[in-house]
Amino acid sequence: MTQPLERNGPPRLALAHVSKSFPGVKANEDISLSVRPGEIHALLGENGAGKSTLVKIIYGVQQADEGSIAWDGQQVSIPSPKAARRLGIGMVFQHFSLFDAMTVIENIALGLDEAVDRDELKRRVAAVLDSYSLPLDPEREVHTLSVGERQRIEIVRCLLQKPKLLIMDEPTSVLTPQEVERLFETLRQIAGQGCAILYISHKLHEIKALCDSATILRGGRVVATCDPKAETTQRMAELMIGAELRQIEHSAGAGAGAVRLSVAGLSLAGEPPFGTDLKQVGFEARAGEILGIAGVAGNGQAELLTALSGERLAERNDAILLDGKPIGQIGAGPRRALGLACVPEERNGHAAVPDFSLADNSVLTARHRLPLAPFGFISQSDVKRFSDAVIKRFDVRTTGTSALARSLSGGNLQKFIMGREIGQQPSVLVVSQPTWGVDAGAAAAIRQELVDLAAKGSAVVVISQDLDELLELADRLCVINEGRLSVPRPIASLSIKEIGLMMGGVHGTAPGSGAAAHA
Amino acid sequence: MTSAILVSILMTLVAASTPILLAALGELVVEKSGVLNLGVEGMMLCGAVAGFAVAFSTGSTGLGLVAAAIAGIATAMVFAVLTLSLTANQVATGLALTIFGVGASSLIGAGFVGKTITRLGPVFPESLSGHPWLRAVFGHDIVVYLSLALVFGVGFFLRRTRAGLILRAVGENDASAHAIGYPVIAIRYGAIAFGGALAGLGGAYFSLALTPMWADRLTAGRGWIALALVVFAAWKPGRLLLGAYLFGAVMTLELQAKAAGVTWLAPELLATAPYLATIAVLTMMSLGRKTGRLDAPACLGKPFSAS
Amino acid sequence: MLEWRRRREPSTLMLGLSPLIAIGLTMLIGMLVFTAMGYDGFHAVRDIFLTPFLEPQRWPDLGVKAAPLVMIALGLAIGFRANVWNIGAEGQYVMGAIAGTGVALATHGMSGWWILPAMALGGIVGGMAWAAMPALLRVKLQVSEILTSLMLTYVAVQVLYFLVRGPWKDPEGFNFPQTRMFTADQTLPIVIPESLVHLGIPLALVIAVIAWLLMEKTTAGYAVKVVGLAPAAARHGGFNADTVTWATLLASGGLAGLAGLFEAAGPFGQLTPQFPTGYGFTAIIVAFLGRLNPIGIVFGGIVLAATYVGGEIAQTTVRLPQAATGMFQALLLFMLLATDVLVRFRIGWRGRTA
Amino acid sequence: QAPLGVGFVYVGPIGDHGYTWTHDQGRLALEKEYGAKIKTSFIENVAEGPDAARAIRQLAQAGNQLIFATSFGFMNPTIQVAKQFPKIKFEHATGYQRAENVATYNARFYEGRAVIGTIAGHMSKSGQAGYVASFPIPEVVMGINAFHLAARKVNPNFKTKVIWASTWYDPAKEADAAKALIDQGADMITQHTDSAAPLQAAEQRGVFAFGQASDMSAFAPKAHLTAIVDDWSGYYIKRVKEVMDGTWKTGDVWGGLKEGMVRMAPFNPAMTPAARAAAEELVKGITAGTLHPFTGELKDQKGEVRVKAGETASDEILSKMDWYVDGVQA
Ligand SMILES: Nc1ncnc2c1ncn2[C@@H]1O[C@H](COP(=O)(O)OP(=O)(O)OP(=O)(O)O)[C@@H](O)[C@H]1O
Ligand SMILES: Nc1ncnc2c1ncn2[C@@H]1O[C@H](COP(=O)(O)OP(=O)(O)OP(=O)(O)O)[C@@H](O)[C@H]1O
Ligand SMILES: [Mg+2]
Ligand SMILES: [Mg+2]
Repeated sequence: MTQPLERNGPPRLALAHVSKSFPGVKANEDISLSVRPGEIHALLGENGAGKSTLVKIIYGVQQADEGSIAWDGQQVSIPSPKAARRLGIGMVFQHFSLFDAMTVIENIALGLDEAVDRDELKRRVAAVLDSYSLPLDPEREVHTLSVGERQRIEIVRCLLQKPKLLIMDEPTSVLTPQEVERLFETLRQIAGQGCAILYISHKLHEIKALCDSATILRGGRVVATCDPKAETTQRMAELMIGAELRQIEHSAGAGAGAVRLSVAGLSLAGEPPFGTDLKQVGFEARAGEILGIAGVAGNGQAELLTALSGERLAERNDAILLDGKPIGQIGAGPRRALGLACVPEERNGHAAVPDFSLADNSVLTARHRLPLAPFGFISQSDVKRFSDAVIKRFDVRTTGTSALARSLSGGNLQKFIMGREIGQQPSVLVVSQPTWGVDAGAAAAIRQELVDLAAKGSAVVVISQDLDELLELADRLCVINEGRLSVPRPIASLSIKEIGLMMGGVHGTAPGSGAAAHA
Repeated sequence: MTSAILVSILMTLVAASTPILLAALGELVVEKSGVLNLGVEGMMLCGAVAGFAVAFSTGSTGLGLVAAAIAGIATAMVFAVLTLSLTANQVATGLALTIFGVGASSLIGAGFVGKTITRLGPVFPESLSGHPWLRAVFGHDIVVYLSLALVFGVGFFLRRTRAGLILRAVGENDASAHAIGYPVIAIRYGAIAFGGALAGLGGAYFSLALTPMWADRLTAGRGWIALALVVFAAWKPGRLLLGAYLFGAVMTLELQAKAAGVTWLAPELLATAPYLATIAVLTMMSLGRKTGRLDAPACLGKPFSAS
Repeated sequence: MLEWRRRREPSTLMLGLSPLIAIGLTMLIGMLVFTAMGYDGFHAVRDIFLTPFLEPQRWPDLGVKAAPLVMIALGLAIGFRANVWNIGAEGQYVMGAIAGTGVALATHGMSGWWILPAMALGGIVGGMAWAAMPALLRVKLQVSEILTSLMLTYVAVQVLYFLVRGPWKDPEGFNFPQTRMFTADQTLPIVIPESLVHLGIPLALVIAVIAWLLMEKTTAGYAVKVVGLAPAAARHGGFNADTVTWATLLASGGLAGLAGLFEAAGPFGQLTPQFPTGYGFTAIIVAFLGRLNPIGIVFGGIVLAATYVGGEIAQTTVRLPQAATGMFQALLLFMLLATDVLVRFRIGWRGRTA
Repeated sequence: QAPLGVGFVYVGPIGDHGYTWTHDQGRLALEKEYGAKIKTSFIENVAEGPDAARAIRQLAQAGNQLIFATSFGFMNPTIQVAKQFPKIKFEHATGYQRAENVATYNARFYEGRAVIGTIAGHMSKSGQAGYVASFPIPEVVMGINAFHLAARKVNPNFKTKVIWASTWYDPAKEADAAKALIDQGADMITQHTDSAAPLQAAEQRGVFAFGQASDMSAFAPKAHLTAIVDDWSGYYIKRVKEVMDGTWKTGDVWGGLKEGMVRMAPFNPAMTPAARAAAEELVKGITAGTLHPFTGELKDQKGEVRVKAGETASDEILSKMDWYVDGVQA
């Protein structure tokens, strides 16, 4: 890349010794870093490492307990997002701040600090869209837009303020490869005009492709700074985790057995207004194997999971066969009783009830297959016994079975949920994003359990956006794209490049990606 | 029927609609900000009694109207503190507010029973409203014109102004509005205060204009009609105007029909008409609704806490 | 500065303590307000909150008043837990009484033990039918049950007026708008001889226990809670939100209807235009007073009944106007809703916390 | 000696300025009359039904010797509680069930209705009166017929239009009902609902009207021709005295103009001399017992003779009345 890095003069932003604590957590501790005009600076770190906290401090959402911030060489205090925006800081949050029922232009107006005449605003938005060649219809209502288009609204909001520093918190986790490519072009163009960019992502190959420098956080502290273009992704991952990555043990002899789950011609309309239609999806999962389903978020994964779990019914009963038995039109409960367990990606509110205890959350999905509620009466003792066993076996860090699900960290709740399903010995387990937001140690443990479950003769289907995870786990792999599923192929016969092509777009061409990190 | 009678029916209709229109308009703004305040009836009663008390004591209906608005705001603030600052359930708090309003207004009003004041009169001089049809235009009191102006004002505010946009945004997605930096709670306090003021005025319309006196439960359930009207109007001020006048027409014409000697339907069954009509309209609106999306503000009735 | 801090988990201590705090605060504020208004605030509060409990001859009154409130509130609370806001229980209460009275009038002149159960069944079906309309409209068309159930209340009351003034008017009743008095076979038996304690009172307690078992011990209660707390998780767990909406509305309608019939066949002994006394609305307060918990609701019903009974005592002793009783009830609910915050938040000092 | 406890159970709030208010005026008259010799207490806004039983019992248990239950719907509860307290005297207004210790009393409001009907017949130019009525119970039907018969005596073509408001109390609706009646040609408004709203509507529209239960001229000084005033004080004072003397007996008193339980409010000077004279003559006649508003021959609207020529309607016919005389539009 050829951004004109201004090596002389003060940095655009310089943090010195910034610390921030929450009750029981030191989110940031003694962090110093600087970003120069035109520089794209990566912020790396595991979940909970403190990245979001740090950028929220910069954007004035939160206040540092200690430390100082210098802006273009001047000491500043940033008491509010408004103050940050006045300085010229723009931020695109991990979660969009958009209003679905309103138009694009209204959403943009809401993102501005001052009132701008409607026609004037339209002109300015058109100018920005034009100069960055971003396609976006200002009069559309947001709920009709794709995720990438929504993100563009956020970016336009920032660009209208002519920012000198743009912060992006995990901007690509929800984008298609094409959208990622388009975003990178835009970011490079912005940086080319002298804007500094702070870029947070877990996707190391993206960082290699985009960023000029990187600061790596672990446990709230800076553990390294590096030039991502000069480092391998493996090395960066190990810096993040602070340890070597554990290797999954595949037990010998696990191989494809009888077909346990068979899906054919499964079509399902996406749920309005944001859903993707499933189109003639078909695959088989066999005893003893792990089938991976790759794909970029929003390509029908959620629909596929709800169709398999029975939350939504198929049009034909024989669209889904479990051990040869048609189940396409029976509900979630009976399916589980027959041995089909599913874990959706959203833990809080979908896989688990945040305001229920862990014991109560066991009842949610385990009551069909285990005798937890004979004749409709919940047996508290059996439920507690089962939940205790899950907590013990999966090393769930919690105060006990009566702890509320919402009080657990993401990783621990995920371990509990996985344990709840695996503990039922399902004949088929379908799991979406099994290690999403989970730290490396726990992720390895979960993956090991999946491998063991398959080894015992269950069929496991893993839906994931994390290619590295799939490469490590799956025996066969297929790709979901715009609601269509490709034909599964043995993992050994696939290269990353091929998978990327199958996903319908180039997914990073960084050198050495064959040796992708196991993070 | 002579034009004089037609105009007189029209005047009755407008007068009967005005308090409902005012209260509903206030509630519309409240709901647009994402808050469901079921305490309209209670706020109306407090407005009615305060308006009467002040008008009686000072002899000025104008001051009475101001006092009613203030009383409405004060009552609404009880609701606001509970639901916004203490994140209490909005449905329960609203119901409690109505019970409170009934009790409080009765206690305050005890000393004013049996007293009367000069009715709120027409704004324009007799000369302008001499002819029946001129009277239909110029013969109303200030609150009628105010309510019409407010309908357009609120419509303009919500559609055309930045503050209105922000208010709608808060009702649509409070978390996003908070993230962008809008003071969700403060904005909702404002909306609830406005709703209280209009409910208070609506209540005072009873005690100052329609039936210039104080008696317990003077508003006789009109607050609930106002609530239904907001849904009927799909949260649009223009349709609210239409709905309020339609409702006023149903109420007035029911009585006109009885006076004209329509007696074939039991009065009790005729009295169910407004309520069944409301249900029918709600149902038809749902039938006519485009796929999936409700017209209601997305955050309506949901508690919000910034932490 | 003081600030609210969200607790990681709701405080079970505060769950039990906050209603007591609320009652205490209500008494305190009530005392101050009524003293300021020129009444004997201390005695007013004593008569409203304590005297009904201290005088044994008031206890049956408490039971008679609390029973319908508790019964209706039990049904409502189950619905509220599933996010079903049936605020038209008054209409279902009236409809239940109407349907049960229909059975009574149809069996006029007959005798047999089966008549009262048939009337009770009529009451349940009547209440359910009235709740079925909001249920249907909400499930099929997403029409808010808040407004439909409320509107139907007015309709039910008018239907009552129509019937007692028209077709059901007592032929021997001097043309007054009321039905015949129910016969002995049509009247709720008195369980404690020489008292007002009718069968409905112990039955309300039994229903409370059943409701508690249902909510806490069965998958049905689990379904209600999970649908209310996390609809997506409910779907994932194989629970159908529409079924729960139907079930809770029918249950609350049926219980309100049964309460209506019990009131008609018990203390009233007939239907009159004065039958609707607002129990359906007051029960909403009772439901929240009991924190939506069936056992809590029993206590909530008794406390509220006490405010009525005590309110009347205070009228005669310190001339506290009846409107003040309503104020007290509202104040109590306000305090309860306000102290609920203590369950979810705790008070802390703003500043560093490391 | 301890003061005599006298309790009252009211159906409405004493602030209704209507029916309950008039009873409370009676209670206040008692206090004025007997001072420290008695102690009154009351419970207001008591719903008819089980709540009433509780309120009455509470007054009984509180040591009251004489208890007035002032609404029809208190009948069964009064009888029920009276059984438990045989020593206490009960008085039930407007009912028909009595016991050893339960007396009934009522006022012949229809006599007042006849007076205002006479006035309306004289004063109306359009020959039409509007009647804002609550519910078709005998009491109300009786009033409508008495009013209409009296007006017809003056103007044989007189029309009385009734709107059933289906409520005792909804001021805005009552006012709108009055306006609708005026729109339809009525220039006399009378009412059997509780608020002063119809009078205010009449005042606003420049027609005449009559007050209900109490003198309501303050609400409508121009429109208010007179009012049928309920005056319970005489009866209450008498009955309390009887309890004090130990001479109280059960019985049924149905008093009217003669007994002073019904009075006419001062006549508005706007009344024509003819109207005034006719009204005064009627009052005199009724008081003297020479005139009865329901004197035959009376036919209902189907033409059936209900009261034969020369006879007067018996109290039983009156208290069960559910038919309208010819010319009433109800
Ligand atoms: N408002 C808060 N209150 C308490 N703890 C918090 C709060 N916000 C963050 N934390 C804690 O601070 C730590 C750092 O969180 P932060 O969100 O900055 O991590 P992150 O690096 O952005 O993680 P992720 O990759 O998941 O986005 C975590 O342990 C988190 O639980
Ligand atoms: N707002 C908050 N208030 C109090 N504690 C919080 C808050 N947010 C997070 N925490 C706590 O901080 C810790 C980390 O939370 P977080 O959800 O970020 O976990 P995480 O870093 O994703 O963990 P894991 O690595 O297990 O996925 C947890 O114990 C959580 O309960
Ligand atoms: Mg995390
Ligand atoms: Mg983060």
